[in-house]
Amino acid sequence: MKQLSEILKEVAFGSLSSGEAEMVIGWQKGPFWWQSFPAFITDPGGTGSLIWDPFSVSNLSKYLLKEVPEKKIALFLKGCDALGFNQMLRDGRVDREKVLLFGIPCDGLVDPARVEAAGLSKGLLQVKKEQEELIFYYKKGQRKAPARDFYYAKCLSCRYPNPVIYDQMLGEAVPCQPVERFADVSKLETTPLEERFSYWSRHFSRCIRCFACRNVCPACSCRECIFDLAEPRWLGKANELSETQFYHITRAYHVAGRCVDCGECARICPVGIPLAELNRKFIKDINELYGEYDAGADLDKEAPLLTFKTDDPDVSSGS
Amino acid sequence: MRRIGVFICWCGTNIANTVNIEGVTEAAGKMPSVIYADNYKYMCSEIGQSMIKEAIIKEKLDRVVVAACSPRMHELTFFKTAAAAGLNPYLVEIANIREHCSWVHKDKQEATGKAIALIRTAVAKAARNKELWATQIPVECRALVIGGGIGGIQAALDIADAGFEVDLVERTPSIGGRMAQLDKTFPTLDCSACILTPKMVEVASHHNITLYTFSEVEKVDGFVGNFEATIRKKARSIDLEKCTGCGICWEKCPSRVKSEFDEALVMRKAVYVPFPQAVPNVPVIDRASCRRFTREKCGICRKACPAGAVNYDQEDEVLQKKYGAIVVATGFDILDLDDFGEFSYGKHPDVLTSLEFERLVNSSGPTGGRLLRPSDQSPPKNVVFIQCVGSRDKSRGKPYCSKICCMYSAKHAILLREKYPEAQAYVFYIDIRTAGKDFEEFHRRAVEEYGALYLKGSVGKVFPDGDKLLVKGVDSLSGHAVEIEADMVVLAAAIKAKSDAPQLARLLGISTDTHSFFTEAHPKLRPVEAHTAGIFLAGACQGPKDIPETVSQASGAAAKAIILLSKDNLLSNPCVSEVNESLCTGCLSCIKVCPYGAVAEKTIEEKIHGKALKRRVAEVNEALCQGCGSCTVSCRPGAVNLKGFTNEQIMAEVDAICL
Amino acid sequence: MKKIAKEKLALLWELLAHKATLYFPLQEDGAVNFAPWKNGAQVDFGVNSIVPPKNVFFPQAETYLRFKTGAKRLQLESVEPEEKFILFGVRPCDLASFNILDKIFLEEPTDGLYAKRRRLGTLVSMGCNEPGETCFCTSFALEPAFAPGADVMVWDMGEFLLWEPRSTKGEALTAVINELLDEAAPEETAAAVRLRDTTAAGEAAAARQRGWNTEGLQEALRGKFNDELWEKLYHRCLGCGICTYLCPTCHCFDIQDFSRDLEGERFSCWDSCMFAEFTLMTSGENPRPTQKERVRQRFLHKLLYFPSKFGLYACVGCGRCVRKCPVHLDITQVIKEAGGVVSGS
Amino acid sequence: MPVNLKLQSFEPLIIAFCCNWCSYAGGDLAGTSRMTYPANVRVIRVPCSSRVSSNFILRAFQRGADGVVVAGCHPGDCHYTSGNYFARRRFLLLQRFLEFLGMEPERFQVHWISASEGNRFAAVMTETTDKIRALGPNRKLRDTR
Repeated sequence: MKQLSEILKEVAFGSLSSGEAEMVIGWQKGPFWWQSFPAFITDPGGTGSLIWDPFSVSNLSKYLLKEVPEKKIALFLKGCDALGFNQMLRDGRVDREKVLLFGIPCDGLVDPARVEAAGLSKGLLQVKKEQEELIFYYKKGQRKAPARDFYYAKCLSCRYPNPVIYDQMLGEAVPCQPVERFADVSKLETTPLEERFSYWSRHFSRCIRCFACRNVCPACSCRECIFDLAEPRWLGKANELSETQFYHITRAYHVAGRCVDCGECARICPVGIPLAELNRKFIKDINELYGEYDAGADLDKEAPLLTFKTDDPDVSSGS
Repeated sequence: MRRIGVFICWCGTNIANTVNIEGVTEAAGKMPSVIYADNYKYMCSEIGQSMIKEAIIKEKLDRVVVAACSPRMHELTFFKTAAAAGLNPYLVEIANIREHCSWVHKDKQEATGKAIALIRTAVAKAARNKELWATQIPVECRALVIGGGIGGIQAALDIADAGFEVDLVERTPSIGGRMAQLDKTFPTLDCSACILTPKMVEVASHHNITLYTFSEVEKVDGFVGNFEATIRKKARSIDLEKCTGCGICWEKCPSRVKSEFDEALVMRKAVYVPFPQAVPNVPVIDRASCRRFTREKCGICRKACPAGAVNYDQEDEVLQKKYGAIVVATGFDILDLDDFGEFSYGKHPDVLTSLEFERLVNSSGPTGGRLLRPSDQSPPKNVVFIQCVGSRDKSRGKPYCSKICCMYSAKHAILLREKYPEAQAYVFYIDIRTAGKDFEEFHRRAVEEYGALYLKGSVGKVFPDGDKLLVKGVDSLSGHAVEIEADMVVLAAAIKAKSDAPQLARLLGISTDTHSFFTEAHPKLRPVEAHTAGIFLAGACQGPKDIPETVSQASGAAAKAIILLSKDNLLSNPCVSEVNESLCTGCLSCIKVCPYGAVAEKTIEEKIHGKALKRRVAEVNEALCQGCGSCTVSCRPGAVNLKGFTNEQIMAEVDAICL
Repeated sequence: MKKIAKEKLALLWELLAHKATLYFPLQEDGAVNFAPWKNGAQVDFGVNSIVPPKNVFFPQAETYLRFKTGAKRLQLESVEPEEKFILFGVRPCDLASFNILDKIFLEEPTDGLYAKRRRLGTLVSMGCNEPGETCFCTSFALEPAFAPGADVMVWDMGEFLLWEPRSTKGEALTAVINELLDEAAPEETAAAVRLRDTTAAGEAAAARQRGWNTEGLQEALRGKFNDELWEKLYHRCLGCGICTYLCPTCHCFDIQDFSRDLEGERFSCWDSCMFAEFTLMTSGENPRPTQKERVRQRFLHKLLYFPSKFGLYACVGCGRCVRKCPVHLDITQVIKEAGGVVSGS
Repeated sequence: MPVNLKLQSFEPLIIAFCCNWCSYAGGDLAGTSRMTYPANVRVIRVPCSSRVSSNFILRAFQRGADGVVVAGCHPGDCHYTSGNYFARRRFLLLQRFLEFLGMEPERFQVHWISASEGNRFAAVMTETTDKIRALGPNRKLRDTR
């Protein structure tokens, strides 16, 4: 069987050389073992540099907001990316006719921090995945370990490893074996109020307002974000804890019912704020109060905050 | 820098007793942008208003805050005051220091402090108020009436008599509706047809009314004053112009199907007029049962027609029409009795619904008005009427009271005795409800003059017993079980909304209640208006009603429509939502939460980095928007804003009130 | 040169904290950042901080003026820092970044608050025992294990810290804690020198291998304003502020007001050239309309404009952007692609 | 001086967003009926509970509110048909979220008060004030400047 990374190069080459697409968005490798980053290829000859490896974590569809094609843009979607794509589609932010989607089944991607924590990063040159194992290559020799031990936490709870939307699927569907995703939220819910407050205050105090969590989010697709507006200035720029709380509450609230739970916000937060827990609190509550809803997957259901039932649970009056 | 004037009212002692007016005036004078602060005993009086007007002119005020009673009380008064002094009324803000302050607090210091906070809040908001102007919307001076029952007929006639053109659209081949099916009407026992037929004829001949029977409204776009409806005139297969209504076609027609008009008690032909007084008195071919269409054979009616009016090739005609107002009068249905097996309805031919009974006593009905048992065509002696079949029944039927059954059952008991003086009517009931002019008297006549026997209680079961029906029930007053050997059982089946009412509601952009009856804009004060401006409700489509109620609501709806149509232009409420297109992302969440269908999508073209691009944005129809502001909250970037209650205004209020 | 045994460090922290506010790389929820030391705080010298210590001198937000507006009178009150502090454990790269910030804030017009903080602060730098994978300070003529501008230089030698006062401030500090210090033996001092050499050589070799060579870079970038390099690079930029906010040399700020009713304060706060609003004008015009212009600005500023004006690159090779950019669009790629003359191997 | 004595002298600031048609009118009725409730409550009039954005609620806490109340028509009675149904979802989620972040649930309340419920308006405002007074000053989202 052909390697997925080879198929990926072929379809990329095909879509550019046939003229169907004017740009391919894929991943390329950087100088370090953990660096796989988005690549924008317009020349069929450049498709050879595309890769698919255990670090191809970036969601490529978010770039469709900025790229303005005349023909089509071809891009690769993992399961989580496909949900994000669908949400953008639902928000009217992408034109389905202007994209060529290659679906990639993905059972998980490797968190470099876990490799480091396992003491495997020193002198590491390359990491490859074969079947269920990772192979770590060094100047001298190599080591093997079960791949799942190194996956991002978000991948371990992934419920859509296979894209729900695509024009062409590359590779065989992979099985889904998610771990309970609300465990952290449930645990926090049961901790005392003050403890919870100091937990979040500690995390929020570290926030530097880089807005990476917003910028990477496929549900954050506004042309101009409320946080960037000068008039009215909802979010002050003093980096007060109160402002940061406003930012994080509002960010999570704006994606409530729209968040596809891809976990990218938490992954790229440079100071390690567990942002996904905020999103998941909303998802959990929505599921409990208004019925299960998977943004990006449940396309036949109305978004939970854009509909209602007359017998919805009432808001507590604070007693 | 704004030039804000603050005017504080004492309201006699109402405010002044609890609020230190001088202290508040002094504090107001120091608030940001306030250049003038004064107080007076009664700000709403002539003198008070003159004070405001003079100050606006003399001090060149560009915003006014009146601290007085609730804005729900005198906002309009002060709007007019400002306007009289040349200031746009929407630059006035009210601080409610009476109902929300002096009247609810006792401590003068606290009340004074709060009054200052409320004024500061109003000042902060006022500083961000903008001039607003009501826009003029031209009105298409024509009305559409949907439904040709007595409600629709009355509304159409009233609007037409007022001089406006009306299109009356009726789904069935004839107007007349439910009332045409009835024999007599309570409590006067007028002949239903005798009072209805002249109105039907009047509709047909009225120079301002265009009648579309056998037609349906398929689509409605637009908004108050400017609706555009798509009407499908279904192919009648008979040329309305040529047909003389002679009746030869249906005499000759070989196909027989159950008559809808006669509640399936008799058969009609495939080419038919539903009833003799039908308007228009022109048959239709029911293509679903006509041999010409089902088997491509036959053609008898075309051969027989002396006028050459039969046209098998006729096609549906689709019309686009514009209207300023719409009256919905689509009537009701009868509850399906499948869940009421204990009454043997559908199993025994002598168990009838009241409407079927109505046809059996009707002189134009299947028995020529002779009231015979469907099973053996014999006159009934003992007739049991069972009330509330499906009404006031949460579990199997409808929780509401169908309102007319008590009265028509009394009528039926009377009619029974009039036809057969020996016959006995038994009426099982839960409660007798006779709230209406002459209703109680009518009910008493049924009991006292016509000997109807009323039994408070329920019927457990109706068994066929030979050629009779055995009715087993309970008389809850005596506590005894009752068994009646009946010749006929009549069920007062509940009234329900038309099964396709929700579809029509969607099409019109109006709302329905949990039972699919159309919802009025306000149950007390706007009972004939739908939530959507320009759409009015008449008759049982809004809830169970009798004829006089239906007619009065229809006239009420007509009056509302006439008021609307008699204006050349409508003035819109300027406190409506607006879209900042550059911020709008086009997610269209606003459309989803708008109760009025006031937000629509549009495509704009703009240049981004030199490329011309099309993108979708939301657009608010100011004529439809009622200013609730739900859309503004659904809009994440704040592209939708509500004029008069903008994000900036409310945020400024929050900041000021928290000081 | 002095030394202090590791078991005495707790005493040292307490003594120092008593003297002044003591900033340390502290670990919290797995993230290491400089923060005022408190008893029980988790000091972590293992890795460099996520956020560089520049915020000690150049805080993310800083009020410098309070105002009251009343009846036609505007009252102003300026705000000044008074607190003495010690910044302990600054890496040589970050310490070098202060030189770059000094160019901006200490040259005319001087930023009084920054200048005052510089005067109030004592810098204790800790040499790196082993440069990180993404380190390239040597590309900017810096040393991983030595900071010329430090008031005190320390090295972690395993059992003890070597302690070398290098300025009058450093001497003063040393005097305060003298009771905890011992004289270092000559071979111990020699070990520190060896450490300086090996770390520098090791890192330089790795950087060279990766093509991160700055020789002639400034020249190479001149005239590259319209180069297609930028077109190639910018696409993947998410437009977030990670690189600028984590950069020890980025120094752009905005000025904003915060007010309640008639009172308020004026503050400066970090801003990022990666944000679209950074150059957005009131008219709606934006001279850097797309991410391409913004990305180009960031790199040309660091590698061309700044050195042209001040004679040194505005990059210290700390590697934070290399590590933290979510799409790996970092300065090393520009260095490599724009290409200084590859020298050496 | 015992600490709780100091607490007792604390007077909370409570901001109530009231819909124009039901709750604001209910407040008016409370006034017309000369009912009393604490002066701690200050009302901002909005057309509908669905006009109240989480932004306003958070802003109120930032700027010093110790409690925030949103009051609207009873579900089913919305002047605009469905506004309060949307509001009910929005606020239930927000309420649970704020609690998740460690905010006392009493600090943000939603009540349905009709135009005829002047007594209820007064009772809700009194109860709320008592509850918040007992909780003490809110610091949790407050801008400390």
